[in-house]
Amino acid sequence: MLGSGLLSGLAVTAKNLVGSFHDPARLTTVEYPEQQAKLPEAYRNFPFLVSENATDPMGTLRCVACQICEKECPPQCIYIEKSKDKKPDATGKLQLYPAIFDIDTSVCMSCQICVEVCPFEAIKMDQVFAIATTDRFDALLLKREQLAKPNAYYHTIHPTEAAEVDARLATERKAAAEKAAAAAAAKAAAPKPPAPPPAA
Amino acid sequence: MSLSSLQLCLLFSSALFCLGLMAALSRSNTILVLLGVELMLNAANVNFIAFWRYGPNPEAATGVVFVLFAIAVAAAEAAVGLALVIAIYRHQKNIRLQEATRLKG
Amino acid sequence: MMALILIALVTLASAAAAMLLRNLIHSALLLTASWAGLAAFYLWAGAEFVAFAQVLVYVGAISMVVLFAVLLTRPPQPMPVTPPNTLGRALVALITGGAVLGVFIGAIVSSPLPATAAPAPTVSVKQLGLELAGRHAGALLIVGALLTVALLGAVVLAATDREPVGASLDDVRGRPPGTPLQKSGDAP
Amino acid sequence: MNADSILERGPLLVRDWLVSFLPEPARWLAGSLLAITAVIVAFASLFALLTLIERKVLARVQNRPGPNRVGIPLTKIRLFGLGQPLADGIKMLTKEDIVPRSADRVLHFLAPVALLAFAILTFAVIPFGRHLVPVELEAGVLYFFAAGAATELAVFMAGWASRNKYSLLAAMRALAQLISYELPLLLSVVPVVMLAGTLSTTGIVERQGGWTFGLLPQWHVFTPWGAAGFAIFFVAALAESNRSPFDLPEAESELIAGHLTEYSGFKYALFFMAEYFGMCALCGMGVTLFLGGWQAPLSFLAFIPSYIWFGAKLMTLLLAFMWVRATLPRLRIDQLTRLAWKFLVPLALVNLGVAAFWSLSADWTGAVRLTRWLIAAMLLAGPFVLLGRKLTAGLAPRIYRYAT
Repeated sequence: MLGSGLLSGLAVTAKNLVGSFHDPARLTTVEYPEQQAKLPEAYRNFPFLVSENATDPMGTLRCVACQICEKECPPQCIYIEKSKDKKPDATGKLQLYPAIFDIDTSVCMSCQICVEVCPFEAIKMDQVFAIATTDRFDALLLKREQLAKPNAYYHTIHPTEAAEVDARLATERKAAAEKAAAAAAAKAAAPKPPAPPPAA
Repeated sequence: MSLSSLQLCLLFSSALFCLGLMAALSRSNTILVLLGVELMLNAANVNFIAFWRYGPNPEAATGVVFVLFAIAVAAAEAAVGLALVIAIYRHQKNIRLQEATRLKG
Repeated sequence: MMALILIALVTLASAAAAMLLRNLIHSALLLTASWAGLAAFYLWAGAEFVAFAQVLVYVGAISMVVLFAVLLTRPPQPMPVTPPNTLGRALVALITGGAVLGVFIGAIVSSPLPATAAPAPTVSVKQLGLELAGRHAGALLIVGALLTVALLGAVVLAATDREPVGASLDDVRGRPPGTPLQKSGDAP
Repeated sequence: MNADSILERGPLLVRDWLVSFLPEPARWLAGSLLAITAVIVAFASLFALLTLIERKVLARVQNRPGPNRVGIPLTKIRLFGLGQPLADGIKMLTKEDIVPRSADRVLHFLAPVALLAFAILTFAVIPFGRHLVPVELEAGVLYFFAAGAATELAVFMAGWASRNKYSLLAAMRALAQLISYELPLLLSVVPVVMLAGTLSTTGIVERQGGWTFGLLPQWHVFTPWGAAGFAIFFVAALAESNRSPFDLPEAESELIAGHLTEYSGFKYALFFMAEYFGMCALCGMGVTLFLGGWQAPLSFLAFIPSYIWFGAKLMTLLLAFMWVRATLPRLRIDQLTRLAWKFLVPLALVNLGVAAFWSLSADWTGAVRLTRWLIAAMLLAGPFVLLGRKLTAGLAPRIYRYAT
């Protein structure tokens, strides 16, 4: 009969109208500045530099300033200057570190090639939610200090991937440590070298 | 010379009537001619109301009833007249009155 | 009195402007204004019901019909003005109208009309209804028949001779849902 | 129930108190001006509120929270978005007012003004409360529809003066729609006038007073002809106020924004306001004619002032308008006119006959009254089913082949 369709349609909307008040699950809106949509784990944009701990991010950067990413970056948005001195890395080995590491995010296209080529797991893709700034130039040119984020942060945004990376690094470091231990043992077995290295 | 209200009303209606008459005689656009006729009908209505208002027995309400009928008839006239205008337009692609000379469609 | 003069002036001015303008739409709108002025006159005279009927019929309906007619009958190019013909007609109209107006004015001014402004008579809607359905019932019926016939006549006159557009649509609508538009015929 | 309680007469007492400060000759004028101001202020603020409520309702129907940000400026207080109308208003008023170069400037300016003026005029005869009717007219219903009919002219002016083909097309569409739906609107009102025996709005409301069994109201909508009349009135009022599903004149997918295309800023705001005023006036008329006006719905609730009941009924009807808008998709122009001429008008005529039967059988008593009710309902249900079948002939429910 004429009108039955209209009435069933009206019933649907009435259900929605009433339901949206007593059933919060119906309201799917995320009210942005207060709440933030949960990004999927695979979401990635703009690289950041991984540091071992949060207390001393500049001292524990994994980056050794090898400049591979700078060379590979298609839009050439990475600028690196090597340090003059060396610092011990996580394993205690002395390494160079980036004195300057800039990424121009106005140029970066989030292609992830820097991450692919990095041999040290030092640069990873971030999940930047609010990418707007009030300044077109300086605010978009990220310095080393802004780029460095601790490994713990990496675990929060990409947990699976970070766990894999950590496991890989752990095995590598273990192997390196065993190798070093073996070498040290071999060295100890061998006659004493003429000049011991200076104490660190 | 001072005019009474009734005379003013009648002058108003005769002016309106003559306006309609002049329009109906001078304009070549059929729609405007129809509107002139419409104005003349309205002038007649004004007279009815004026004589009802100042007449000897206003409680009879005949003037008002007559105006109501006149309005209804005018509505019918306008509808049919404008339908005729549209029919003329379909035949001769304009609505100039002096060109509507053919009886054959 | 002042109100009457004001209403009359506004009505006459808009009617005159409507009859003089070349733009038909402006004419129609100004004429609507003058019809509204007439409604104001009826209100002034105490005929409330007639005033509202005037607005409803003239301002609400007839003006619309006129506007529709104007828009439906626009000439493809502006109508050529033929001055001698038009001038002659205008002159004839002016003379005739002026003569008629003169006769009217003379008659009105010289007639012994009741000059007393009686207290405004009021006619209640109920009384009017009783009049219409009682004494004038026959006329009311005739007007009803006239309006119906006029409506039908207007539709017949204005209707186009072309095939109704809805015909093909109805064929489509009539088929059960899911069947193809054309009969498949003898195709295997 | 005290018809002259202090609450009932409250607004009048305030008016008289304010007017009493003025010298005698100015009192009548000041009283009228106060009434006009009160109506305009009340409905202007209702308009502001409605724009927000409408957006809220539409949002809730779509399971969204709706506008809830703007509260008191420069603070963090949000008040469920109550500041939104103010923000919208400021935005509208500060926008540039653009008039197209080839537009008819005078008419372009006059159109929104005329529309709003006519919309406000219609409020004059609506009884907002027992003692609150701005103008007591004997032919009030006729006045209402006469003033309402004049709005069509303003719509045409807007469309034509813009010199935009879409505006003109939309204006013509709007005219066709308004004229088509004027007929069922008026025909649905005729039975009420017939049964009430008066064209005065206050008279019609007073006739709906009284209680069945001392409890239930005797509104027109609770009679068969009243229910049918109200349904027809509701549909026609939706179309008259250009509301969805009859919002073809401003079908933005086909006609940009219809006759509003070339309007911006303040003039656009005027159009918007006039549209809501028209809607409020039609709803107020519907309440007056069918829903008992300011009468209380149950006899023991009559102690609440009448104007509160009127406001509650008005809001209910407006919410129903929004509900319909949130539900139904827009009609096509041929469906729109077909609905008016082939369904609503015949049904309204049948309803007229049923009302005549109702009026003739008014002296039936006792159990026969129930028969009278049933006969009237059957007389309406038959044509409804037949006309509905005719209207929807050949339109089977749509089969969605790929949707689940």
